[in-house]
Amino acid sequence: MTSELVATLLKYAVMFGVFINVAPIMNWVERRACAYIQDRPGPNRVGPLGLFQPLADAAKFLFKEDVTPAAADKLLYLMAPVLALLPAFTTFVIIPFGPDLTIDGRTIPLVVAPVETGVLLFLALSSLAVYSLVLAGYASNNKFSLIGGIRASAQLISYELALTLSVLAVLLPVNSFRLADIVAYQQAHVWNFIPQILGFFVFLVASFAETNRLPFDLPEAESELIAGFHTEYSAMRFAAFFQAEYTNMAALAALGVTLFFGGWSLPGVHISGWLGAVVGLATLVAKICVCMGVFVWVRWTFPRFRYDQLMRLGWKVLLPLSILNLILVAVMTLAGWL
Amino acid sequence: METLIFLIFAALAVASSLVVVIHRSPVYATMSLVVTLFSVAVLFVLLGAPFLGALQILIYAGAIVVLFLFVIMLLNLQKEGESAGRRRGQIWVAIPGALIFIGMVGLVFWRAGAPDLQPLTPELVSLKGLATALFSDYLLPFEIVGLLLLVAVIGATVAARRAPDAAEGTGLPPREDFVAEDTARKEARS
Amino acid sequence: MLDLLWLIPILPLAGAAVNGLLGRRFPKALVTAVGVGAPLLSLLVALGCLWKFSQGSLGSSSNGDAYNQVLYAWTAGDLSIPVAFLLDHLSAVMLFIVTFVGFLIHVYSAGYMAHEEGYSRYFAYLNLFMAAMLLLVLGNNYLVMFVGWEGVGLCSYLLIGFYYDQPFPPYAGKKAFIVNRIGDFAFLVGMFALFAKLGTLSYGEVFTKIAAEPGHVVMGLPLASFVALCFFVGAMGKSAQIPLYVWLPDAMAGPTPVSALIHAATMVTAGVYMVVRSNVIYQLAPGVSQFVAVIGAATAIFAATIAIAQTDIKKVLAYSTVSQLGYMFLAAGLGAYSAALFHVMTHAFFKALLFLGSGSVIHAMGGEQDMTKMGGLRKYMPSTFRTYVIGALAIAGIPPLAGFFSKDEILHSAAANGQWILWAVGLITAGLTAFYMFRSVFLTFFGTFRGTHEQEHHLHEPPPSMTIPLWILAAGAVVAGFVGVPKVLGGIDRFHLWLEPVLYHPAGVEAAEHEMAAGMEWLLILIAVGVAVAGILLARRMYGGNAGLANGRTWAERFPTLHRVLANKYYVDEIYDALIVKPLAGLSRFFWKWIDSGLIDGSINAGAYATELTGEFGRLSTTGNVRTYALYFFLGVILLGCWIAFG
Amino acid sequence: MSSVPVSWYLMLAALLFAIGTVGALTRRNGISIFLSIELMLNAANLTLVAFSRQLNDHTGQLVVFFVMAVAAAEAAVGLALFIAVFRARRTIDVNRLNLMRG
Repeated sequence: MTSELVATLLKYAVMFGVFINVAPIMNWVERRACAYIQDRPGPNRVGPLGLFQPLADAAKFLFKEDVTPAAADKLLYLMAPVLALLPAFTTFVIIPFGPDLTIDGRTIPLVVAPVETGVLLFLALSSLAVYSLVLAGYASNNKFSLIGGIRASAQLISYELALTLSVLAVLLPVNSFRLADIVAYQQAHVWNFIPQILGFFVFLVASFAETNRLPFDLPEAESELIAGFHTEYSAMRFAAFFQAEYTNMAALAALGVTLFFGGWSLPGVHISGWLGAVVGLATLVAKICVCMGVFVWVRWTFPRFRYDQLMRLGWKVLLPLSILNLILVAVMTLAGWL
Repeated sequence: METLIFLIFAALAVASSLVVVIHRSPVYATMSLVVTLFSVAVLFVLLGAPFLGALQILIYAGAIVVLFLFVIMLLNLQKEGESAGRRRGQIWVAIPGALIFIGMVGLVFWRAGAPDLQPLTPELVSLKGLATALFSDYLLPFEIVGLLLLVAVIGATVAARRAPDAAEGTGLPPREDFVAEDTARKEARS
Repeated sequence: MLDLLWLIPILPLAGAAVNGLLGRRFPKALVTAVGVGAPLLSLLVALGCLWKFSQGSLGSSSNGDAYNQVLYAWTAGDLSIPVAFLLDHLSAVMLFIVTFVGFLIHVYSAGYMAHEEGYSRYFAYLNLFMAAMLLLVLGNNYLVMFVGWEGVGLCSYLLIGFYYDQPFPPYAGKKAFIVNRIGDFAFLVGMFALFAKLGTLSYGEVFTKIAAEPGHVVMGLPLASFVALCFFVGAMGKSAQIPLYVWLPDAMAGPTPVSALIHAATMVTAGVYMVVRSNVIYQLAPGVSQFVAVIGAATAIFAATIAIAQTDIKKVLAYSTVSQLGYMFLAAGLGAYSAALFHVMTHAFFKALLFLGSGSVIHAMGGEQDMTKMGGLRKYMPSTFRTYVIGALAIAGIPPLAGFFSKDEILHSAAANGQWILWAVGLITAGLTAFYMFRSVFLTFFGTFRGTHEQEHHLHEPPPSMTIPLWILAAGAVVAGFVGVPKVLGGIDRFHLWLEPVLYHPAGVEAAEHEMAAGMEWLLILIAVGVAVAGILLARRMYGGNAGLANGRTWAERFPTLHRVLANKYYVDEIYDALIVKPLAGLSRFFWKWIDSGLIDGSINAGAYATELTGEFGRLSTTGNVRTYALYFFLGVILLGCWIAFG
Repeated sequence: MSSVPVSWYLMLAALLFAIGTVGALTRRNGISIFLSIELMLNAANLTLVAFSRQLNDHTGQLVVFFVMAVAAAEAAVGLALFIAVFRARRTIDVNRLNLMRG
């Protein structure tokens, strides 16, 4: 009992370490990549290549004045950033990051929470993320924030459907909700993005929308809404939203990588024991990094959608496509082609 | 351990549900409902229904309640004002009624004693059993529920459509008429 | 090959889905490709299956090699319904008719409907219709048949009301649907009875069980009789028999190819198919069979007499269809199931031909359907004329065309059974058929043109996509009869042998086929042909020549009452209106004026004062606020709970 | 491992149900009434799951599944109705929606 608890805490610590560092690193990557795409230098003063820029930003956030608007709904205003961080730092508990480890004859699966409802838990927890945006928008008592919050809720609900359905399609041939089983399946067969390319694209587009990234960043479209739901937030609270956004991105990237690109596994590589765990974790992180790179690349390449276009895309294109994908996969599974 | 978890989340559920009912602001009420739903989801897991727990959060907390919040913001609902005097009576009947109800149920359980829970069997927890039952014995209800959802989607779309008078041929009376009819009736009565 | 059987109904269904959902955005050529291609593929698959099937079973006398394909069992709780297809000797014949004639009509439609609005909608309906009919034919139990049965009902409603922007077609569509519902209801009741007593709806099991367990009784009737009666009422609706035939003439409001499809090849024959399919049940219910025969004969002659006085070319064909269907039921009622189905097949050819021919005429006339405004079309539309005459000769029963053989077999079976009255009725009907068909031929194609100058200028032969189906069907109308040449004419009645495996012969009752003397048989054939020829000659005498129409009018004036009665279709619609609709409305009015306004309202008004007084008090509890009521409800629940828990 | 008696769950459900009922009967804001009804549904779900555990039978869980689906449908339609009512009358205070009061 106790040793299990310790193992779980250790595993959580590992994953936490990975995911908490995403935000500062990605911040730097994003700004440099954006600068590169826009043909300008970008932050390059603090440290070599501007590598210490995130640290400087963090320091700045720490020392800035924390403003709470006078007309804000205080309690909800304080709660919103916390609610943003909560799902962000819980969803990754179901992501497996290596082969089973055997210590003292005891098998330890390298997942923080090896529960049967795996993916469902991820979806359930990530669906709670919307509350932070809505509440932030509402509590700020600012019309731009409110509009941002309303947009966020509508957008997240709409794209969650397509996302969930594309994830479901992956589960069909595997016959399990556990991500570890999905990884094992991909090890035994082929990475899922090959047979389920349609589902992968639906997942990709929906995850852009779920993370409120360009081209779907309507809840915080600066040309229309200043900064959307977090207009009134400053200092550490703003940093919390920032952190949550990048952590969510990383978590979705981890899910995507696990569902479609073999997770921690590499084709043809079967290493077990501690070395396997390390290689697995490294592989997973590497894959996540590539995925995040795509996020950044897309963000600085595509223009923003109009709100009605966004809704139309979600309901009239992605949802039917994901249903089609589900049916196709179901038929293929029944026919034994998968 | 289990008892402790139960007690914590039961208390949380009761407290947050009280907030749902008592708090004047719809947003706070809604947020407390999320807490209640979450606690109940934990209890589901405790009872050996992890799938339902996840669904509870995914569907209820993740979608239905967000819909509530969305509508609250869309309509920009404020706190309820002072309630009109003659409606007070309702409260003074409802609360004792509820207390009697709880007393009654409590008395029944007190009399019946408290048998321990059945031990958790793997069959009960397994998703496969649930799914098999759902898609064989309960296939017809399942399909009917699917149909119901479809009907609800269509109904909601039609009902929430902006300005019925702009959409010709819906068979709905134009809004002005509706209001005018109402006023006319009130005048006729007074 | 046979395991592709399921494709046959699915292909048109897919065509319907594609055209129905996306057709409006497709270019016309693509709509045509999908709409005609789906039935073509279906036809090819069907031909493949039939070829394979006949390989295995030609000449064999058992039905053991019927092919059963179980697709899927729809299960909910205890109820399990197999969705399964059956290809046996009976459904094979129907399969051929439906896919072949149906495909030709699709081709024809591509030409006929080319300039109409709603082209893709039309093809979607038409394909759906095919799919439903194929489902009906191929199903291996009554429930699947019923799904198809309802499907063709729905599609007939959609297609008859195709021109929904005009006043009459939607009305006709509704009429067809409602009248059909009456029959469908009986069909349902029959199915319920079967299921309740035998616990199954699959053909094989039903037939075995119903023969093996004669003890079941439903509402005082033996199960077989009850079911046979119910099914026949269902067939009455679908196959337009007295008294439920009224929808069919009105159904001519749809586009003409639809009339051909519904009233020739497919839908109306569903009833006959069902009776033949259920021949086991009918054999076990001789009384009902006799009833079927009488109704069939009555319908045959009744509709034939009406057809004589119609001036609308499609109405003539419609009543002729009703009359021919009567023939089929006459045969089925006499136990000559193979003759009935044989007539279904030959009728499919020549009636589709006639309808499509009339469609060509109407197309050329710019929508005009009144024969009194036509005439002399022979020289403008030679192909149409020739094929139409072939069809008319076939339906009139002139040897060696298809109609001769099938009609002769029906008359023969009547005579062989000693039912001389029915025989006479059939004979007279045959004469009348020849007469009114050639009346329409003479009025339409001979004499001088009686339409407007503009119409005359516009007259033309239709495009090849319309004439080619005509010629193919004409060929069919000529040769289709040769599969059933009776023994007395030197044939072996191949068709009868083919169907033999699906027909039931009750033990103990040895073949009811009375052998007749060859001379007697020859005599009957000669009489029948003579009557037909006489009908044609009479038509020529009355309507031939340039003054055909005027000549006919003089004849009509000679018997004014008779003509009026016939022209008004025996006033059946009016009688239904007077006997059913009006009394119903009257009864309703009585209830409204006297019972409701007088008695009920009166008593209410009397009690109103007391009520008002009570209400003044009751009002206090009735706040108009739903939550107050909910509160009462809650308190009630608590009381009830306490009573249950502690009482 | 000590386990919680089933009656505790049922008692909790009864408590939640009673609270929900009071809310549904006394709140005037349409949305709040809806929230209270969701509360009642959840209480019912809790009893169903508890009995499902006690009887070691899936049926209770299945019914909860259906309840959730129906609740989703109810919420969608109900909220749409509220939006429609709000458009027409500028309020969703149920005390002012008294068309039933002759």
